[in-house]
Amino acid sequence: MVSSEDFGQFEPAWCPGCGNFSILKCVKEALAGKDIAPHEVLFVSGIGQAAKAPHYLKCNLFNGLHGRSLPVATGAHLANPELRVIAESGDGCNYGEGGNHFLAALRRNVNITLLVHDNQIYGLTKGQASPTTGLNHRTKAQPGGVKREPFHPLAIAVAMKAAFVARGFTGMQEQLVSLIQEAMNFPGFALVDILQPCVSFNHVNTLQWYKKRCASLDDSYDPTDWERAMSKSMEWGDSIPTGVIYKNEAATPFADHFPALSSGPLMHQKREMEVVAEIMESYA
Amino acid sequence: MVSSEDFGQFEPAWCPGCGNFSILKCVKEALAGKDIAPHEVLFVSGIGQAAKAPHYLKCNLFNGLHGRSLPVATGAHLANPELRVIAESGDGCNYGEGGNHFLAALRRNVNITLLVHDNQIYGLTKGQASPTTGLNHRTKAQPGGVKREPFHPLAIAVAMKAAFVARGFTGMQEQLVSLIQEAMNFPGFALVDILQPCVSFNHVNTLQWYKKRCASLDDSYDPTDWERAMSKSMEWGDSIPTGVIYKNEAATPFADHFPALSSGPLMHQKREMEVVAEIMESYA
Amino acid sequence: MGSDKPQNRLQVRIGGEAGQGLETVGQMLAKALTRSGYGVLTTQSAMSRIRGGHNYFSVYFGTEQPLAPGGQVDLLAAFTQETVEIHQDRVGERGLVLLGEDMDTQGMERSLQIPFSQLVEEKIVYNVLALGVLADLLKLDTEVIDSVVRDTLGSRHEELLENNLQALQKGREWLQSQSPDFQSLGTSEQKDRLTVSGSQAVALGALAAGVNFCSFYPMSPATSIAINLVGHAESAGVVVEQAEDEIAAVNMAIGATFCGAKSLVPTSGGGFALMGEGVSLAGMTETPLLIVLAQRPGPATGLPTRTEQGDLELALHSGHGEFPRAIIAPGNHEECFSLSGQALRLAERYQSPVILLVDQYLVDSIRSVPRFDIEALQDPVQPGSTEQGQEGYERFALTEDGISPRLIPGAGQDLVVADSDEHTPEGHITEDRRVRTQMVEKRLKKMEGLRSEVIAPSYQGPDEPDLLLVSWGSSQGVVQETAGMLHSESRQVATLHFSQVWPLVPEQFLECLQRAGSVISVESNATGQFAGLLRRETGFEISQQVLRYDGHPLTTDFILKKLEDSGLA
Amino acid sequence: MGSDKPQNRLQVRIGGEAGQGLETVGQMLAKALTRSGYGVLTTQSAMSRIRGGHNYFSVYFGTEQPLAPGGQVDLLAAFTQETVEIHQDRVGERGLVLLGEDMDTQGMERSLQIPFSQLVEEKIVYNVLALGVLADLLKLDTEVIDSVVRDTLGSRHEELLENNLQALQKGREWLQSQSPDFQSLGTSEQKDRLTVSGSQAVALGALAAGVNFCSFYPMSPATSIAINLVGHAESAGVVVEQAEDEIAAVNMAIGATFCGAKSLVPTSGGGFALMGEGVSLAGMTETPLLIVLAQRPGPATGLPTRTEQGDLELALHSGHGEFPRAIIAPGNHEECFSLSGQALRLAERYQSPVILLVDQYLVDSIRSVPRFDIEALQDPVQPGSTEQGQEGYERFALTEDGISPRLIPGAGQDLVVADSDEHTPEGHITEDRRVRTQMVEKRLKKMEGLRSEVIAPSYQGPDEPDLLLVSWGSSQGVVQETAGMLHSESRQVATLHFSQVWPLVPEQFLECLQRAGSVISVESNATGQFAGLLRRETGFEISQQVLRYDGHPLTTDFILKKLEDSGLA
Ligand SMILES: Cc1ncc(C[n+]2csc(CCOP(=O)(O)OP(=O)(O)O)c2C)c(N)n1
Ligand SMILES: Cc1ncc(C[n+]2csc(CCOP(=O)(O)OP(=O)(O)O)c2C)c(N)n1
Ligand code: SF4
Ligand code: SF4
Ligand SMILES: [Mg+2]
Ligand SMILES: [Mg+2]
Repeated sequence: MVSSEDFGQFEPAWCPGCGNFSILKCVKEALAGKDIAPHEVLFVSGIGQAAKAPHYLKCNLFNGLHGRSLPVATGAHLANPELRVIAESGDGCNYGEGGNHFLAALRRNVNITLLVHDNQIYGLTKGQASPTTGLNHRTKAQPGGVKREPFHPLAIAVAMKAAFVARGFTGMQEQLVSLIQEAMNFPGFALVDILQPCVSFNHVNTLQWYKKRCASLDDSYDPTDWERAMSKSMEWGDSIPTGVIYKNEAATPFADHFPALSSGPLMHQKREMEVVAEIMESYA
Repeated sequence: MVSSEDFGQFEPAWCPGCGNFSILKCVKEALAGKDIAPHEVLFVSGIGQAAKAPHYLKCNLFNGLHGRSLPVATGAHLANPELRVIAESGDGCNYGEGGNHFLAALRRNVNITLLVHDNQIYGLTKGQASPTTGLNHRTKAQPGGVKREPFHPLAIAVAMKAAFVARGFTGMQEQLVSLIQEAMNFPGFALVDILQPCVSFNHVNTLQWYKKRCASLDDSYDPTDWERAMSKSMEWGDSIPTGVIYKNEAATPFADHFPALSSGPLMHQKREMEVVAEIMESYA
Repeated sequence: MGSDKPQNRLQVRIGGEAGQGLETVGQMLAKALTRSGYGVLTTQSAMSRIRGGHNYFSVYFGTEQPLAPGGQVDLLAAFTQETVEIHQDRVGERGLVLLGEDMDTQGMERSLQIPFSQLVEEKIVYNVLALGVLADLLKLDTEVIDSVVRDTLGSRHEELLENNLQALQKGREWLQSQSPDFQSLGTSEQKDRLTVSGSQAVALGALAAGVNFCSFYPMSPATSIAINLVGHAESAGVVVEQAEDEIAAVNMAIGATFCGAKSLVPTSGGGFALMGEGVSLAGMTETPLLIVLAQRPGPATGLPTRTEQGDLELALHSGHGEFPRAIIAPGNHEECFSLSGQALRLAERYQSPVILLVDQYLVDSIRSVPRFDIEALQDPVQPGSTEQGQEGYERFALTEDGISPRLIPGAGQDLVVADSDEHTPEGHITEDRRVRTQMVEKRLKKMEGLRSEVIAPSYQGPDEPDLLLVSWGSSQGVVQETAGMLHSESRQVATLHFSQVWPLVPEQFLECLQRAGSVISVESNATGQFAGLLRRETGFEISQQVLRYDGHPLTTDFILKKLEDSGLA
Repeated sequence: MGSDKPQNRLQVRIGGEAGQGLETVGQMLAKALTRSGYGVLTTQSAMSRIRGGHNYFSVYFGTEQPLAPGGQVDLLAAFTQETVEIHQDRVGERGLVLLGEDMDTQGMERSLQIPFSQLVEEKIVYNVLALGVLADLLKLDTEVIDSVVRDTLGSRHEELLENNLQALQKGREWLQSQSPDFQSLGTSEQKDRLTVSGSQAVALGALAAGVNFCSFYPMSPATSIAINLVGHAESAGVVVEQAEDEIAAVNMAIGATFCGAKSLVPTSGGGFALMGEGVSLAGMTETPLLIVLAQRPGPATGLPTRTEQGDLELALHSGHGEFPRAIIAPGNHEECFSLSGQALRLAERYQSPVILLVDQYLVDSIRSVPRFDIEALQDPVQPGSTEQGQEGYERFALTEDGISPRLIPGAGQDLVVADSDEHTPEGHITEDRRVRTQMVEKRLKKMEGLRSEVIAPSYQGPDEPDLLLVSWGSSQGVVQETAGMLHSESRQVATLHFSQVWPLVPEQFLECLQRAGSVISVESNATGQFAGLLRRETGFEISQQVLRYDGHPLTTDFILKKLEDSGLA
């Protein structure tokens, strides 16, 4: 049995009180709860405070470039679909610099899990607006307030009929653990957008602010009803729904489409010299 | 009075029978119909067959990089909001390479018009799948068929509550002319996705294929009803709706938020030497 | 008029609009000529459009292998009037122009008008009909040309094949009824050869070296490499994925390689410009990365379907910060095959980015080459054993040669940690200045190994020549041919060719430069990028340069003319 | 222990965790010292985190302006025990350590323990209390330090200001009760100066030159330049937009400039690596483009908050294809101001990309400088008259100097057409090889103009020195100070500094290199990029190099030690 402790103890370079600590804890619990050992999982992250998270976890890790965790994760998965791949990064990383990859990942339906630490701000670079920063929110870089409509990651994911779309909140940890587990269980691209207070730079969307608003979807909610999910995904105001917003069980995981992968990870495959010879013959 | 002829006659490098010819014609008519002279408009395009279109039009033109028409158009507009800016490019350009800019433009609500020649294929590079290529559509680059869910530009635009979202079709030219005009009239970011047969590389979505399916939205359709528009934007099958899918009249055009632009185009603004002196004093 | 050319060579040019099937005819002709024992080299001039405009495809062949595009045209098959106008002057005295019956011969005496519409019904087979005419003019064996058509079209519809074979036959028969005055070449007996394009050779070389992952975003002239791989994806066990953009392409390949794939990313200048941050990432995380950079003329979109060697400096310096890399620039089709494998091996061995620098001319041209010796290929480099299972695995362990043991995550119990930030040997973020210094030095130390494995430039000619021509990459052949033409008793001419352009090891060639009377470099760019690099690395200044930058491949004619113009030849 | 330093200088170091307000104290102290007539130079060492870790801020000042970071520390204000541990050894014999009452003096005799919690209630003002202590130790005028605190915090809450002023007062009073044994400097009378950071100077210079558009994506250490501009956006009439990514940032600026804005794009290495295609686009469309590239150590994410000069080669070669550019690398804060304007002018005049190459050390360090002479500034370069109204306007007209008349779309009746493909003079796509050749040559011809306006390198010292130190960009000051220390009767030392690194005009400096006994280059990178460039352009080889690549700025100590180690000093 794997336990949370198996993922080690590190000293995160986060601010005291940061929501990232809760996510780290929940990730460990989710993995332990699913009995996944450190070497069975690969974390891929970008750059930002969120993207440091896997450094504080015993695991395989590729901590790449800002905005590029999804393509790396996709490549990793397509090289070895047997390895569990979790992409973990911030809102800026995934929805800002990496926006095009987010769209592509939704379309590809790669069987990986995406955990977005959504603090609605660029934390590591000291507090500029991220795509999810609210309208009129003032920052040093946007002293007159943000004048772009916030990006609604869940709405986009649902509009694209993504496989699994959920929202978690660092203040609702039990739910968060199970959302991460459900996401990992789901065969296809699974997004968990996690509301995470940034105590240093987001003084609007504080822990209290989220606590007042976040409410678990109740059992009557049917996440397979697309139209319903579409509206739900846009709810952002006095009440913010958490839980599984949408599931599309019909979607086929992407790796299944590659004949080359039917015989397992690429690293174990031999060079096909007969095929090379055959191709050469076709040029004769 | 401006007439279509004022936009000149050129020899397009397109294949005979290509839907691009119709779009070119409709664009000319739309401009002439609105009495816009060549020098009053700036076209910005990317790279692809579609992106060549403005070369066949007397106009101001910046024909930039593949995928990057929107940021150039945004910059142009923010330098001179008085100039009418039309971005014109292909599906690959806007939704593929330029996907992140598409998202950003929707969020910014810059007052420009985006005409997407959507032939559901990469034409200029000889027929690879574009983001809008249908599931299982076979191409040279996807000999086993495309295995990614097609991108639904209208759905994404509606999900983001874009200002103006419409679909045109080269086989419905009268409507197309008026859609382009409406888009230009609308104060905010206006998307017209134009279904356009590619006779050389898309043998699935042919003129006939579109003709059989495309149907104008009728007068009873209310494009300001978001939920309705959301469903409508996903309709793609035996019937494909054309017309204005969604309008969001509440959205404020982006340039209005910049105090610097209240006194007109940047090119006419003087360097503020007193302000420079003042800032310098603050360092003393 | 092109310059004189060897007696034992002929050039066929097929010109017309995009979409008229010129390329198909040219390719089949090239294959038929190769099978008939000739040495063949083709070039194509295509506009950036799908239909219309003016394109042409040239098949240059001889009893010996031509190494460079030809000058004078011997047979011009003109599918449009424009073709006649543009190429008429290039047709030699003994040459012949084939054109449609309905076209204007413009007073040319040596022309043949083919009555296409009387011979066949469908326009779509006009091109193959013309192929029949050409084949017969060139005295190709019926069986050979038939077999080529069969092999090329056989995989498509039966009916289509039949129609084409008939058109071929009609063309042949019609020609026989004409008894034109045209002198073909004597027979040639070269055996056991392939007819391959540069991109086919690159793709095959990559497969033979173990490539099993390819992520790409379409861009001329690189797309064909991906298309070649995807065509064999199933049988050869390759994952080929079209990415959403070039940034995704390079990052996907890095992710795949990190997890044990052998990856290749084909692109062209604009796409490569977008990959710079990814190249730097590969440098920092020490992930093998093989990029095939197929150059076309820039800047920006430039001339999408034409050729240039204008991205050498970008290849050398792309990516921010400092890290080792190698740049290999095959000089011909055999090297496209063998060096794409070498490039992959270097990437894997030194865990670094390696760029295979080709260009439109090289990847699109077709050539007859001896069968590749695939038996002799080395085994793919394998990452370290993956079963250590010990706590202390360090992905970035400090070693003598800078190369750390590379394990694959998921292959065993060891945890593999890689970071784009500066990192400790274990792969975790650090800002420690001592560790930083060690890591910079460790990474750069790999340059030593790369240097020790450099492909030495090849020198041909007398030891102390009056004139030394320096070339790199795809201009190998044309420079060798030019040197051959310039060389005489009274004027000793040699060539120095680089098929690897980074790193450079001056000891391998500096003396050659110093011993020559005068040194002239030949490049397909406007600023003499390689000459600049040579000077940076050796101090040796090549002040005389032949530079071409109009988008067309270097030819012997072009080089000779430039040399003459500047009083050098 | 740091090396000896001039008697007339002192160094204060404030160390602790991120989030303890060290930077604020340091900045206020710097300003107060400048106002008191001293010359000041600050450096900061910050980790890539928001709270915790170990950061420090050093304020080096003297009766004359220090040009380089200091070595030995005279006053250490330690906010954490770690600070004491790390910096204890750097404190000079006559130096003093300030620390909290609850901290361990670790046996240091020359230390002062401040009873923070007894003096004030809120932790948040501890830093300003320490500032009070420091100010009094340094014998700063009460009014001066008060005014600085007022000016700095005045724009925020009244109450906050009051609390801070009280804390300041408490600190001062407490110190007066201690009568510590510390020797401050004599007075200095430098007048009329500013206290600016490099990024403030760049931003102000840009505004003064007419910049009115800035698109950026946040990235350390470049963000501060955008933040400086956005702070004045309303009053100065600047459009500042945070883009969705760096590719958007560069393309937006190109679009804005095309429509008549004067644009600036600040970024760092990784972001710049993503902009290469855009740089090439500016080259091809001949759109002015000013990028401020603030370097930090790479590759990849590297050391985000530290310094390096590792992106010179990337700046030189970014973007595919060939086109002209200029690269300006200010040597100090005055040049940050004046040369950002010069960079914009070159971009506008030559309608080309220009890169202003700075680094974390330069942009983040604060310095006292004479007031900028804004009266003397040139008028901004204006595009051509925009009222020609004639049919035949050619955006890319072929001209003598390669510079075509540039009109702005929408400014008049003329149609302005620009294309990223190769184009005719009117701006439309062409594949004509003659036009292509002309256009390549036209673009490259602009290099001549750029060469004619190059900022000549500055030479200081005797004509035929025994030793010549070569530097570029931000290392100007440290190399000058080092030369000063090495220079003696028996050893003549000179410096050659480049504030523009491309193009290079060898006639301006080659002789200097040749006349010197030995030549040593000093760079903040691991491969000696500038020395390589010099060799490429002149053939001159600088074989002795002092290179620093641990992320920290060059210091005289570092250079002297390296020279000693290699027997050169
Ligand atoms: C190409 C590139 N651009 C910009 C940066 C600078 N950068 C680092 S982290 C970051 C923002 C991080 O925001 P987010 O992803 O939301 O993470 P957070 O710090 O808030 O957890 C940025 C812009 C970078 N490292 N690379
Ligand atoms: C950075 C970059 N990548 C790739 C290309 C090659 N390219 C040119 S056009 C094109 C696709 C065009 O497709 P689309 O935008 O749908 O236009 P269409 O030709 O179908 O009208 C591509 C991939 C390029 N020019 N630049
Ligand atoms: S800056 Fe915000 S997100 Fe980053 S560690 Fe601090 S609190 Fe967390
Ligand atoms: S390839 Fe397709 S889109 Fe391009 S011109 Fe031809 S028909 Fe039109
Ligand atoms: Mg964030
Ligand atoms: Mg298309």
